[in-house]
Amino acid sequence: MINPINQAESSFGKVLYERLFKNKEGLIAFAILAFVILIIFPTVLSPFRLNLTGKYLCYAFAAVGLVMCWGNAGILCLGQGLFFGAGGYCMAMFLKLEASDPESTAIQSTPGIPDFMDWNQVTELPWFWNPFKSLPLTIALIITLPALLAYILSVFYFKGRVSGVVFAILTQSMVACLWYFIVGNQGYFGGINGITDLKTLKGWDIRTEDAHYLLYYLCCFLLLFCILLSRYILSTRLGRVLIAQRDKEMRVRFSGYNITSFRIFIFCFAAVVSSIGGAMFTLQVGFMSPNLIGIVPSIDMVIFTAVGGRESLLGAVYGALAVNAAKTAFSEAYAAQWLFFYGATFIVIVLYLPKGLAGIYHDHIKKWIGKSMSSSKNNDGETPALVTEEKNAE
Amino acid sequence: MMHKTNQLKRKLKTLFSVFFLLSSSSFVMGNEEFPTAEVCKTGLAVTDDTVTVGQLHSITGTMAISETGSVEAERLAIKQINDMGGVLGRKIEIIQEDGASDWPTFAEKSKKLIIQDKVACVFGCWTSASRKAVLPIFEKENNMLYYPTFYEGLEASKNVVYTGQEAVQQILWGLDWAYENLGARTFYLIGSDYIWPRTSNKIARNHIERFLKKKDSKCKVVGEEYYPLGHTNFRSLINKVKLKKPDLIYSIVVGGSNVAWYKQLKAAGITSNKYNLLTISTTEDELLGIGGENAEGFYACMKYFQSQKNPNNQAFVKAFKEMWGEDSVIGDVTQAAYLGPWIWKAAVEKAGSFDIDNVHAAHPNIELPDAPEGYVRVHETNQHLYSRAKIGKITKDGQFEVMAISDDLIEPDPFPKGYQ
Amino acid sequence: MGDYTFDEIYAIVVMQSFSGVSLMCIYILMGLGLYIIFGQMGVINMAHAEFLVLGSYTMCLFSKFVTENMPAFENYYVIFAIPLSFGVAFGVGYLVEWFLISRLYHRPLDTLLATWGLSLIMQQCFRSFIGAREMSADLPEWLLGSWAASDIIDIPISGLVLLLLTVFLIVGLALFKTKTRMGLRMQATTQNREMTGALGINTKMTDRITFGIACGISGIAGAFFTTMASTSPSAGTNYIVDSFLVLVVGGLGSLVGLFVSGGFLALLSSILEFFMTGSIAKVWLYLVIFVVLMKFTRGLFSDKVRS
Amino acid sequence: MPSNTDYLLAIEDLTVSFDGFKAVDELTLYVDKGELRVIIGPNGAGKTTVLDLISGKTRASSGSIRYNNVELTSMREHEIVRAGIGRKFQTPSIYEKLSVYENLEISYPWGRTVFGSLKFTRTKQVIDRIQDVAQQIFLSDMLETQAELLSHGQKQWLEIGMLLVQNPELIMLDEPVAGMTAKEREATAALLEKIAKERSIIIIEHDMDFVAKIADQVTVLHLGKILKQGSMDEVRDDPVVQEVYLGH
Repeated sequence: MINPINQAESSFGKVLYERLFKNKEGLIAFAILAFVILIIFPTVLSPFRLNLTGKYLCYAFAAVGLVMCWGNAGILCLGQGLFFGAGGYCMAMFLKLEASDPESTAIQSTPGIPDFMDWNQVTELPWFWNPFKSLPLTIALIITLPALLAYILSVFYFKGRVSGVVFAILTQSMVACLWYFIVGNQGYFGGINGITDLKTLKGWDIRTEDAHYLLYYLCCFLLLFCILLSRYILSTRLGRVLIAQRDKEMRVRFSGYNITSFRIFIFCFAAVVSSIGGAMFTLQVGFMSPNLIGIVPSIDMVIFTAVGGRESLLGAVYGALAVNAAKTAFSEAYAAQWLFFYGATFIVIVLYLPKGLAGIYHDHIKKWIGKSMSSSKNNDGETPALVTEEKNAE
Repeated sequence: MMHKTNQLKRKLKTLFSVFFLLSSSSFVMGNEEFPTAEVCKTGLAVTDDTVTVGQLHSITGTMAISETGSVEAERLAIKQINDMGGVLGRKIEIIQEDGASDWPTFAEKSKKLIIQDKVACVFGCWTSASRKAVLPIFEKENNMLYYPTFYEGLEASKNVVYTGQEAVQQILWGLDWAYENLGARTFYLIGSDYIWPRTSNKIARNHIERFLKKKDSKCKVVGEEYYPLGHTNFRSLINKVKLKKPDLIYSIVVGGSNVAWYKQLKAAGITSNKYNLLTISTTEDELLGIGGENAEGFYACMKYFQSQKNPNNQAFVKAFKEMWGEDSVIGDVTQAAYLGPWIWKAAVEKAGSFDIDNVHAAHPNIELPDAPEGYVRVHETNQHLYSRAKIGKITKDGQFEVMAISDDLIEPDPFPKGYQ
Repeated sequence: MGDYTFDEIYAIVVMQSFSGVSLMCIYILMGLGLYIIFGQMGVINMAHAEFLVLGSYTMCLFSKFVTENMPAFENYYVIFAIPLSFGVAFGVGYLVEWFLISRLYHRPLDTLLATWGLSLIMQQCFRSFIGAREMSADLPEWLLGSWAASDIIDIPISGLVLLLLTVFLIVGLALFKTKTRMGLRMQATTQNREMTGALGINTKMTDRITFGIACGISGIAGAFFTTMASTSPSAGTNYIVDSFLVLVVGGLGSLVGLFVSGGFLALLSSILEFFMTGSIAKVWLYLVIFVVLMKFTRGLFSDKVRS
Repeated sequence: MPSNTDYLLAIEDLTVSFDGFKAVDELTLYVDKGELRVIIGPNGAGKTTVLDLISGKTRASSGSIRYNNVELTSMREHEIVRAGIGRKFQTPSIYEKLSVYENLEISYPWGRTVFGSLKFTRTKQVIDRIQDVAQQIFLSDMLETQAELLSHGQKQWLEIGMLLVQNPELIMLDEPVAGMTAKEREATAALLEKIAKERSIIIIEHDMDFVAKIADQVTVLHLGKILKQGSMDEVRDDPVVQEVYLGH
């Protein structure tokens, strides 16, 4: 624990260090995660598996967002796929426009528009596709669109003090609504098929092995950045207020805080983080489909978070990696048993491991490490799991 | 079954070479006639005695209902091929992956099959969306997909063999038949909301408004509606249909929605003695869930019905039931899936090679004279099949009574001029 | 609508109204089980839709059993299938409460996740033990057709039966709650758990039975849904969002609200679906619901409780 | 529109009903600047509801509550707090996962907006203020202790301390000495007397000895109405009050 009395005088660098990592343990945990995803995975895994891992890491963005809004602020969002999809679709729309230049679409009755529009008798590019002609605008939209959506969808409900179960259900309906919207507007968004056959980003072929490596690293760095940003937010007063309002809503209100705006802020923040994940997903997988914004994938994102430990940012990454790796491994061998196992995971986590992997680390591994090293360090920092490398290495 | 004498010869040869190998205890491995180095130059999973192929369908999730039949048919065909000695003297081994009704999973698994397992080809996919998701991978990694489902067309990849009908093959002749035999002049087009029903209805609308209208100016489309997959409440739609009183309800409702659709039609008094309904999406598989009594007397346009009376079909149905149980039914797509391995086998043998480019080059004009549905032939350029369309009338026991068969083989035309 | 005669428009209005009423009944039946569970324990059962499907399967399997073994009863088995579906769903619900839900009171969000896990397991059970393909119950002919009130007007018989069933269930539930000992215990537990426990009522048993009854009612609803829609392992996904929305729009824990919201949603979707195509109607339906809930954040009817 | 008054808090004709049941019925009550007012009454008298109404937790059906002549009934909780009213709950309501220091810091009346709280830093001023308050509430040695480890009485103090950090002009305490030892009660009484010098206090309390020790004015509520108002002795001697409340 930092001595608050001395903190006021400490240097900027030290303050930043303490805010981001809290203590040495936090720094080590973060360094281990960075080492695992930046060094170990690329050296150990085949390009195909690495690309898969990159895909899993995209889900980790959504899981990090959920750690912020569910784990720390108590707002369970069963519709995180909405924001993941928003980012993914923005990126996909940009890439699709680039892939639909008049030469490669010469076979269509209207060359120069995406193929699915042509199949649906759309004869010119709809106006809302225009921003996606520019990469900077697209990136800006990846950040702002989900924030705006999250704001609109939450402001009235949070003002009306809708929370808990009801809000969770509403977010679920929202994601269903977006799904129907995309499916019903096949000519504008590609319908059930999604936006497929994406090829290049500013002329750079994203399907090659080299591109996959580069995108993987980009994804990792962005993820680590998002984690640090989230850490920073949690370390400020805002973070403490979020936790406080999760546990004692009324007390915080009577300390003069307008909880509504705090909730909206963190909900939007989580939305933006998820959206970045969605955009990275499109880049690495090469297409975007409404299947990723359905009810089921949204709940999957919650389970990644729950497995990792709902309050632990690093746990979220391990959770996303562990669950997805298990899913891939299981479904390659025992597809049917997988669902039993997966369903049971939900129940076991909730009943016996509400803190997930991070909880296992805290309650068991840390004690064991402490014993074996017999160090007298003061370890009360919130530090996520370091335990799952074996599970994730394939 | 097919090319039996050839197969027998080859089988004997294989047997002979095995004996030879064993007796001479030489270290020269492999297939003398088709050495591995010859038949596989691109590093596919081909050994001296085996060749590995991939199978990629949904075993879990919502699409498992539909795709199970295809999985079973492909397995049956592969088993039969193996019983006859395999392909180029090699037994076919299957790596099966589950697409889990999820398109990104399809993409992931197809990558795994192609890049990691290096399969010689893949039998799989069912929905358009899953095909679209894997297509870029097949094209980039250059592998071959045998795709069984009737679909919307607008595609002719050199890496896909389409063993089902594309939209034009299934629609035009059926509409003409309804025009002639059911006196259909007004049409109500209904579909599930995704690309196949929408494209099919677009073609149907064009055909009605441009071609049928020339024959009789009364021909017109009185309504066109789409409902999301899985939708179960069609009451409002049914009332709209009643208001318009079309001569023909043209239905492309798929999956679980089908059941609700037919049951509610019946409950609302829309039965075959008052209305005509022609579907291109309801097969024997779906009727299992719908119950024949709910759709009795309606028509379907397909290229295959389980009740077809030719001996090839009867043998096929018998073999299928022996392998997968007396209760199993065979729909149009199931039969098309069954053709996949046979076409691949024929192409590989014609090319004398498993390499994708050679197989691709061998595809045009491959014939299966004794397929269950009747004679089929691969198109000269676009890797679709020439086939005959058939009209079936739904019977109470969930089967079809074949009413008409097109005289000519219908040419597959995935980019139909005048229908886009 | 200029092309139509007055009779036709009249007929359509009648039929469309009846469709609306049927839909309302469906919404109410979907929400009823959820409502009871939420009212009693404050948790949302995400596996709710699977209990509906469980009822459907009971009906299908029973129908198969009857047609194979006792063809004489073919026309009447439906009457026995309903209590049977109730029984099966009640039993499963009872066990689920015992082993799962009872450990999770005061953690409503966690219950959401745990019951979602349960729903995955139940789905896979259907798939593994009954089969991935769709099933259909052989319904007696009298339940299938329609009653032709005039040349154009056809009133579905299944719709009439649905209406009767809904009324019967609601009245039954109301009587049960107010007239039986068990019902009074349920109410008492809902209102003051500690006090009721102190009075010597076994609140745990009450919870278990309440949960079982809620699941049983869902089972009956599900059994009836086979007459109108499909039964497959993942059929529940078609119900899930709608049944939650019925509950939320009505205001959690209010039976009147459940009626009102069932009616509201049915009216809205009947109108929307009549004038636009299905997918877009669905989008608009949800959007309208969101806007309504933005105004009435506690639902249309909510119990005003002293905080 | 009621006329302006010199009172710090002026409650006039306040009514709230839950499904027809009037929990507070036409209540009129004035609190002076610097006054320490105790509200007593049997269970269900509407005491906590009055606090809920003042602090904005419950919305009034009719009537007005004015604080420094500002109408409170249409304001939201955090606005009322920012206007200068602090409130302590019946059961101690603190953040158990945070340390005593952090508990007090959250109440510090700076940076209570989203971006303000992002920028909030521990300046010397903040630290001094918190140490000062910790001293007053007898917890200056326990600043680093996690709040859930405190005794029940200490938790009550901590919550009072959280109010003090806010520096409100009016403090409302709901049963501040419940669950305290006799020694702690004495300390609390001393604390409250000290606090009362600078601000007004409304206290709800059951413990009559404690009330007698601290109260200037006592208001007795019964069925949502004021039964009696006056000094502790006057109230104690009133036969009606004895009948409904003390006599039991």
